Amino acid sequence: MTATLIFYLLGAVALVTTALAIIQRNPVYAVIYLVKSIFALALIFYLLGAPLVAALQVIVYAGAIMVLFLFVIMMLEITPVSARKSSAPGWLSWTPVVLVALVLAVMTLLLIGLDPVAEQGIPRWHATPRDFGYALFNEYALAVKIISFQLSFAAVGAFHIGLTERRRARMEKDS
Amino acid sequence: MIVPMEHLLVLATLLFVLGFSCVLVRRNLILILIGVEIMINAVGLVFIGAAALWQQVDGQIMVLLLMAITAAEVAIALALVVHLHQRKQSIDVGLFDEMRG
Amino acid sequence: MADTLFTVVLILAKLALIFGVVLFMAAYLVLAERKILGRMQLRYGPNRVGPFGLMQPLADVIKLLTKEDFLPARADKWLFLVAPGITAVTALLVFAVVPFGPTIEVFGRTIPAAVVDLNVGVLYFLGVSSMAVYGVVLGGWASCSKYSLLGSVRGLSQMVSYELSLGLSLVPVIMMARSFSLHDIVMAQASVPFLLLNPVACFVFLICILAESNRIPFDLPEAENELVGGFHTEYSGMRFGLFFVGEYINLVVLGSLMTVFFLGGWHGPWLPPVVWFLIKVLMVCGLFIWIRACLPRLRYDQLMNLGWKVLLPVSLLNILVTGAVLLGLGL
Amino acid sequence: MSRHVFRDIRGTLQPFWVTLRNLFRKPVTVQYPEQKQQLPERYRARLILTRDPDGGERCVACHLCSAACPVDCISMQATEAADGRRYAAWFRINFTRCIFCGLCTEACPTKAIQVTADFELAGRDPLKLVYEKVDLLVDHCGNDNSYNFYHQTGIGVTAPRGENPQETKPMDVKDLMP
Repeated sequence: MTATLIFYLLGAVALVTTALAIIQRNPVYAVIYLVKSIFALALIFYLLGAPLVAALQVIVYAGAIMVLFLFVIMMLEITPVSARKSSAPGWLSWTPVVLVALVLAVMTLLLIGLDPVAEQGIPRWHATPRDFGYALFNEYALAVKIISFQLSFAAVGAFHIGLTERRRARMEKDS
Repeated sequence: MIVPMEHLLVLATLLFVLGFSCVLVRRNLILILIGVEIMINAVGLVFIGAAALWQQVDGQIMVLLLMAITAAEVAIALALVVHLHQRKQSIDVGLFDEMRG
Repeated sequence: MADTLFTVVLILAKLALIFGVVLFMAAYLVLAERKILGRMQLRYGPNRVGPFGLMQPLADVIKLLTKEDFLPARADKWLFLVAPGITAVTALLVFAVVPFGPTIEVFGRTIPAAVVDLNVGVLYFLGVSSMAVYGVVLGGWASCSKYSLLGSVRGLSQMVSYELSLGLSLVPVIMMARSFSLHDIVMAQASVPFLLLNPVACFVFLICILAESNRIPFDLPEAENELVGGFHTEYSGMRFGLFFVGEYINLVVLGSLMTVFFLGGWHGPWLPPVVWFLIKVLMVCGLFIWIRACLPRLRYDQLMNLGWKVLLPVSLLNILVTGAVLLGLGL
Repeated sequence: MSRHVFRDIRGTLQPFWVTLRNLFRKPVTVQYPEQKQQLPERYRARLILTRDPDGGERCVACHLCSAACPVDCISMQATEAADGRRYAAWFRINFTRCIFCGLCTEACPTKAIQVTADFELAGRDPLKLVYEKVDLLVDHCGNDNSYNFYHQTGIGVTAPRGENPQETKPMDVKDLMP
């Protein structure tokens, strides 16, 4: 009972903070609201029996990805003053959003209506880190390898894009 | 029993729509990327719910892999944002439409 | 019902106790640091307020509280006011999972000597300490000052880089203890502390927590002689005090985590467990102060090179070797 | 390369030993209000106006000290006695501005303004640090007991120009016709 109540509370928090995040003019505020939303989601994950993923959600999303966003915002020198000047979106651009939202709403309703499992409640269940680790490195070993390759490609790619013209020229001269 | 699966699906859908509208409506490159993050989060929520529903860890592992992919995506995307900012001194998507036919 | 009430009261009592002890320790660590640094530089340190300067923390608090709470004109007001709180609160939050003694018997019930004995305690610590960077970053950004911005950009990249090695240096510990719970990790060190079993991980962890707590030789975000105080340049009064106290709470917390992960927690002969825990924490804090007296600040590129080119490979290699050894021993 | 590694390791560990050794040494700090430091004899601090061996004021109000003063803390009003001897009607030093540089003593031709070793000039009221002639004038000769400016030079000319013996009258330039 308590868990159900907390779930709805957290769901409301996640929705409100996400909504606030997307209407902010100031990207720093958007990031902060999103961090709050991520926290709420992480707690929902914990309620749904995924403590490890909840912790990783905070460490990876809030601790690394959002910080990366902040880093770029600061590198681009968006100060509190200049952030207030950026433009607000026009009303016309909301039309595709409404259409897509309608499509998604219909899809979800159909899914809920047609799928017999959807009506049953999510049982109380807890995945230990040990189960998680066994499954990750036995059944999904290949996926882990592919993902790690992808991460290293991303690192190389980000390094290449991040090079300025001057440094690239210098590196070519050296080689 | 914590909560019906339907409610979780509705929550995830709402979050997804919010992220999607952010991507479509906002002109700021950084906010568009934030919209992508919101959508990925919503998908992760469904995965976790499914894992709990069927009491198997596969869904949670998918979320972990999703996080790794997101980290890679964000690294590349933000590097691109910095690169674009160096070229135009702005991160408004409206300025980067030279390939318009 | 009575059971729930009892649990709530117990948790509140433990919270109050820990809150009091940690704040007290943080306040007197400031004094201890000033005294020890002074003696190491052939000075006396503060000795005016009270006998041996023992009332100095009180005087500092009064001074900070009565100062003007200054808000820069172009600053982002809301974030500027919130940021110092984030630093202090995240540091305090970590202490929720730190076990400072073996399980205790109260009214016939066995309870862990920590606020909570979380089964993902290590991940909780990593998660909350990765939040600490927000205080530094938002404080610097909201001040709308060049020095603050530079300081917070530095702090951000430094803390993110060292977070990685910090997490990886804990993986061997988790492998050896076979648990994420801090209580289990301490129990696994009943005979030999992990410091002796895996000194490389301990060394990497020590360097990383030095960097995490923004102390010399890694105090680039503050760097008072190049950045005029870095991210807290524009802060005054109790808001600066919160940043300051947060740093020392962080010191206590990281010292106790060092104790838990590598120094065998409360295990020790003769003395009661809590006393052993306290002694070990104070020893780690003393080491931090000693390091501050000895080493100069690193240059920024040296800092990044150390983090990415030395600590990261070393900790990865250490995980590999530890795993191989554990596998070879058939554990 | 290997030499540098050893040097670096030594350089990292050595400070730990030095600071540990210092921890058990006696601090060199002088606990100021209780213990007073023995100041050097020629310490430059608070300024005084000295008298000549005969007990008269040395100051001749030449304004050289106030001209030399980099922070403009010295001011005075010159006047003449009946016998033509110049002296300061009032003499004022603002010690809230004085930086104890001692340039005024270098400039002084009569050795009137001199420095003392008294540096304790703190106070809550800044106006109390504006010293008048009464506060500045002492009844000793400072660090030169023999020098008396007017004995070297004599008091100035009392009679109008050209009226003294062995003197011709000054020429009237307007009057110089060919």
